[in-house]
Amino acid sequence: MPDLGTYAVEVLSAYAVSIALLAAIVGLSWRRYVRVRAALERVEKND
Amino acid sequence: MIALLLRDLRLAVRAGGGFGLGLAFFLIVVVLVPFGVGPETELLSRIAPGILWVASLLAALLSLDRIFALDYEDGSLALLATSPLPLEGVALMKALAHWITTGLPLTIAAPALGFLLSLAPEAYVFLLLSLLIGTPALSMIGTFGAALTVGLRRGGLLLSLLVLPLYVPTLIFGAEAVRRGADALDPTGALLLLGGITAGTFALLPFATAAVLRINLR
Amino acid sequence: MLTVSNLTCARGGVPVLSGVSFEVASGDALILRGPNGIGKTTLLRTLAGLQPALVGTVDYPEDAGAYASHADGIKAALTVTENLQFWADVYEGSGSGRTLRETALEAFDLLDLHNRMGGTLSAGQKRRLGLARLAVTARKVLFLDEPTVSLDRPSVKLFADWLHDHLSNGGIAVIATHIDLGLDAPELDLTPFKAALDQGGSDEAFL
Amino acid sequence: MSLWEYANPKRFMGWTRPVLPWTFALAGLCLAVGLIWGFFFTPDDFRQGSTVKIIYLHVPAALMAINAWIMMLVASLIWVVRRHHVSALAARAAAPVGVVMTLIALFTGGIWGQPMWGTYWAWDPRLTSFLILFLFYLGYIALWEAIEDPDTAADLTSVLCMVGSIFAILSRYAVLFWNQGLHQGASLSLDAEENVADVFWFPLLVCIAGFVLLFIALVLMRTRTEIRVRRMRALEARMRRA
Repeated sequence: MPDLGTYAVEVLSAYAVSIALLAAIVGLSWRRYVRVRAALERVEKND
Repeated sequence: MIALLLRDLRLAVRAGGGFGLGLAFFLIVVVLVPFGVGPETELLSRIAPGILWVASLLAALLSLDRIFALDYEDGSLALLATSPLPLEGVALMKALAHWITTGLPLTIAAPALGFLLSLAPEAYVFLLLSLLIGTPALSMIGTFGAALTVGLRRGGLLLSLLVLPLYVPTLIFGAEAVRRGADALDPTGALLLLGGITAGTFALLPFATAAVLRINLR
Repeated sequence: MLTVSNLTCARGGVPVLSGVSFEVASGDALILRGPNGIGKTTLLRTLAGLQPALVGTVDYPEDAGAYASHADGIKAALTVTENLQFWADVYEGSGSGRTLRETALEAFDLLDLHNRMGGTLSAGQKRRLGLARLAVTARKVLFLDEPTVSLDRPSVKLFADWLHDHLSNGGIAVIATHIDLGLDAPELDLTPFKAALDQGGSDEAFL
Repeated sequence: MSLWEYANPKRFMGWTRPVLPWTFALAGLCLAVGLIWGFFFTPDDFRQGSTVKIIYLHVPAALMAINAWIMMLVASLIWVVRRHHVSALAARAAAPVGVVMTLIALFTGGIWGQPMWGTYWAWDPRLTSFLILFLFYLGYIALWEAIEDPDTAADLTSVLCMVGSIFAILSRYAVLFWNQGLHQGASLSLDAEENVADVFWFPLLVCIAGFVLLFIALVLMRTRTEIRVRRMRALEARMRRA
């Protein structure tokens, strides 16, 4: 762990929030991707 | 096209609220601000240009959704679209009618309210000028937004969300002109830019509005 | 002369009618028939130019068409005369608007009502005013969507008479209606033109 | 075969399927390398101290926030001119990603500004412009969500995107005009490119590559979802009519 000096909280929270936001958009996109794929498969099977 | 303008103005007068409501809203916002920020004259006079501009912007926003909604509901918008009037002209006249019923009264009433906020005496002429130049742009941009949301059941809130970001440049230049006037600086630059925005919106947005109306009437 | 050839029209991106072709000569009318939802309104809107045709062409002299929808576009806060005058101005610029307006008021028996506010009219009276609008437009080619809804028998007679005059002056009318107007006009049943399932909707690329 | 063929929904689904996992893997790799390199193995700036490490998030996110909007504008133009469905859906798919990028840029910008301005939020022209961009994104997404018919929604949002782009540029200049007096000097500003030494520059490049790849991967994935939603809609419409 590098020494972050006086601004440790700022730097760490910037990283934490950014990575959380990226993870959130990836996670949400993925969840919707899987759900829609499953729903489409159901519709196609009914054809 | 003049017939459309006259009809809309006549409707606004007869239906009531056309002129009055926006003005009353403007007055109330301006009266409420001192209750919020405190009664110091110095502070109020410093923020008066911004308050007056933001309040007139909100007052103009208030009546936007009526620009096309009524005509859309009773079918006259479809009839207008099949009439010899170009839809671009319809858009322009609608914006003009909106300006005459809201922007113009706001401009005329603003100095009186500036007095309530102890606006610097040098700024009054620029307040009038900037509102006179800037409010038509607010109406034209708003007409575009109203056209975008015309077919939607609850378009009112969405309309504000779409239109407010588009209002940013107008607000900045308008309020800046008044502020510079109040600080005895030269506001010509801000007024010129404001005029440029108004000219640009009136040159381009009627076409965008007409395109959007055609899509919504399909 | 109104010529429609191989027309496909869509509602909400889904084609409802396809391969519609017909001709209407000056002085003739065409009555559209078919069950509810077959696409009469869609066809009329396409003919009037409110929505683009997916395939095919519609041809009639430019600036000759007028459209009357279910809604009459009457302003409640304007008088009957003002409502009509507005449309006369829109279609004319100005000029002979006044005489046109008088004849239209007379033709649809609105003279007694001319100072009433649009909002105080009954449904049938509103409809008559909406039809009178067609008279002041002075357009030759009319696209009428259920023009007789909420009209009583004498009013239907008024409208039929006016339409007869219009046609004998070289006008054209395409009418979607369920009642007999007493016109000697050919009928077009739209049922055979119902678009097939796989016929090029806007979402075809996704199938 | 014309390039446009790749934009046919079926073909698009075909070629993105193998491409998608690789894009994600590459994006993850670049992000991991760039961020770890930047966070652990770069020195502090002699003036900004350790806050300089925020650069590896702030600059790529800000770049992508703007580029996402530009991509949406191009996609909207393609939809209006050539009416390629995938193009419109890609624009829709990119908007939420753009929002996230804008949020990251805003948040890290505020944190980065704290040591310099003594406050988390200052109406710095650059930050303010991103705030306005954020509002534009919100309006765009809200319009997509509000309209039932997908083609109408694509048309209207395209027009909004084009008009919005003009006003976004106008706002950028208006904001500069509005706050020119308070603008920071280059050495302290958020304008990183002007005064970045090589030690910071290389990991930054890797991070930018990572953000670009992540953006592409997310847009591809979300576009695939949107295409499937449209396909489902189309199939259900057929079933109802049959």
